[in-house]
Amino acid sequence: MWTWFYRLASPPFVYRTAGALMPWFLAAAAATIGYGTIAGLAFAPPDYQQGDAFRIIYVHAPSAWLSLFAYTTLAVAGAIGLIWRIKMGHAVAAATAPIGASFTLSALVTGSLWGRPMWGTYWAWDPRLTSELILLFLYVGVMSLRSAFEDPGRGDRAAALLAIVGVVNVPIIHYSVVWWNSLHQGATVAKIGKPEMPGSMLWPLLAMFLGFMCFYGAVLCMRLRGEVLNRERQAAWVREAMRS
Amino acid sequence: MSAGAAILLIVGRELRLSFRRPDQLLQPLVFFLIVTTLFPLGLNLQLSLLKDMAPGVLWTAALLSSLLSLESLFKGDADDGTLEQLALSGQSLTVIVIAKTAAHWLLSGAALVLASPLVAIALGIPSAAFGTMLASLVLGTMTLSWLGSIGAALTVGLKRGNVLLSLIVLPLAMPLLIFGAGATDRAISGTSPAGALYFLGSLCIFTCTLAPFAAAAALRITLD
Amino acid sequence: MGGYARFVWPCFAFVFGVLAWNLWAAGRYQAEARKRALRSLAMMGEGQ
Amino acid sequence: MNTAAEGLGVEAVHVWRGDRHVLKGLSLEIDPREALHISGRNGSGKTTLLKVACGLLRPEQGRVTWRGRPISEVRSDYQHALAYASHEPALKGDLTALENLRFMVGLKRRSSAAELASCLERTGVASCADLPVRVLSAGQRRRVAMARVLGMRAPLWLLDEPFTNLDAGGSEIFAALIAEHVSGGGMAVVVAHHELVLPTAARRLELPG
Repeated sequence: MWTWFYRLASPPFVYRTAGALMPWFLAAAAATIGYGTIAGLAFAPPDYQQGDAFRIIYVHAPSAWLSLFAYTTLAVAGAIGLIWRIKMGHAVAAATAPIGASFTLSALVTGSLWGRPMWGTYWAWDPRLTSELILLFLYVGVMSLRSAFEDPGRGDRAAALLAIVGVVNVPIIHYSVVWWNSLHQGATVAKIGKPEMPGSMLWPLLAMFLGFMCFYGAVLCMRLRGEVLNRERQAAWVREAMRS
Repeated sequence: MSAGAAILLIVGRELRLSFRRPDQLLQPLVFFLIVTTLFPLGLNLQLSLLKDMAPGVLWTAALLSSLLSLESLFKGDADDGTLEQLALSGQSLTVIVIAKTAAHWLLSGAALVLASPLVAIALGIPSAAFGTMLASLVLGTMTLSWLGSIGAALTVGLKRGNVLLSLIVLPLAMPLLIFGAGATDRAISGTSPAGALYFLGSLCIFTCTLAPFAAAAALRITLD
Repeated sequence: MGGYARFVWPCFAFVFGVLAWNLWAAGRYQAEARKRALRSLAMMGEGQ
Repeated sequence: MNTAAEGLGVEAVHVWRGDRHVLKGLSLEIDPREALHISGRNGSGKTTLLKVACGLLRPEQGRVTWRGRPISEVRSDYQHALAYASHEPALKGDLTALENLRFMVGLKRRSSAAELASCLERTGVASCADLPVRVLSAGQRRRVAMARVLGMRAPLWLLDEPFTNLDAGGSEIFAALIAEHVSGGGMAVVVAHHELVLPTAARRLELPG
């Protein structure tokens, strides 16, 4: 039963699989994001309240979702690397961090751009955006800790521990920011919630979510191959892999 | 030697060590006072307006000065090799982390709490709110010491570790600032600060039960 | 496209910029790793 | 695989430091009444080996056993049974020599001030008992560190370059102490560059690299 788990841990297997999956992920991402963007911009009816500004949701919501998903992957992969001492866990964690950070940034920018028409300012300390900002700090913390050590193995383990501590704190941070926000502005702030959506609005959004996940998969595979090579430079299988 | 006796022995050593170098005890306190005087100068508000800002100012200063002293939590022992001896002393690393963090709180956190009324008066916080403020600071500084012990353990081996330490610990300490300043703010405005204090208390218990294990694991990573 | 196009296009542009950056950075990272691996293989080759 | 039933066993240990393969499947065994002198060029992994042996550093492959059982299972007993003297003397500059001893030995076993003072005497630094360690010379600090090893009454000694900064008299005292410890049923692993003048027959291990 454990064979598939140990196969996952063997670098050459991970290297080859990542290489094989990447094109499929990329193709799927291109198709779904393509459809989602066109349908979301052109075919979906404007929102009765916000007019066309709501279309930003097609890029904001998937980015925000990915920023959190990537951080969870970062923590889980780090935990696997730390607890079972599987190097590939650290490779996945190291590959995921920059991707997640970039999507956190895109969620922040699109969120504040979306805020402009609604609140009149780019930054009104909306609880979700503030939590997203703190998530960005957590990403930067994990990435800089990983690179602060000369010995990559130790950097991986330290970053994994910080990611685990971080992921435990993410819900606490979110709740306390929401509590703090309701303290000052009350709950009347127009939420960037997902308004109830007719089908023509909803399908593009689902497509964009799927597309972003596939895109994340593709970029993760590419970075993972780099991380595996960096960690396995001395291994013999690298010689054959390089020849191909 | 039982864990409890070992903790007392280590705390005793830390106190003895610190009293041999009192200047290192005072530095975070003076930093705390300086930072709180920065805000009124920067904002040049009349005392009444300052009162609304006071909890945030006081708490931010407390957070920063606690961070300042966190770096020396393990660094001194790591540099002269005694940390290795502690790790091999037959006591589990968790016990050692608990003892050192408790000693650190006594030396820095508690001193901060004692100095805070002075700062509160300077910032115009009414004495009626002192009780809540002190309670929130006690819970807050304790939680920060435990949280910071993880950051200190992770960055003990690094040369320019203290900037990274703040970068790692501050995002995790934001809920503390929110509820700490929130409690004091409510106490000043007369509404009951119970909600915020309860949450701060639960944060404190949550951190001080889990942080020692995380910090011990972090030490094991950076020690070898 | 209603009056808010001013905000929708910049958002999409920024996000597609982030997507492009991710692809480019991942590609470069992988290429660099391959170069480093080849160099250390060559070094190991002489070493034996 | 006959693990050292009575003493310390290091079995096929591999350690990488970044890209460097520092320990390549190294094995050694120590039984009571034995001394092992480890030597080798700088960077050959002597200190790494000691750190692996005392459990500070977990090897990527291989294991360390104490009395036949892996040290991860008997961590506390093993730590009580060993005294590790690292490259630095590992003393607190602001504490006096006696305070340093009372603190470090006190963590492992109950000991009286008189007993600790006698340990300082045996390594020739009785006069510095009440001086803060920072005012002592490197040689004196080395002697205080050795007094701590004595005070711990541990069967297994792991000493990393104990003879550095020592004068001739000091080296003699240390060699005698090690010999007395080993003949009394103890075990000693000593990392040292120069020739180790040990009365008892000491096995020699040259680390490649």
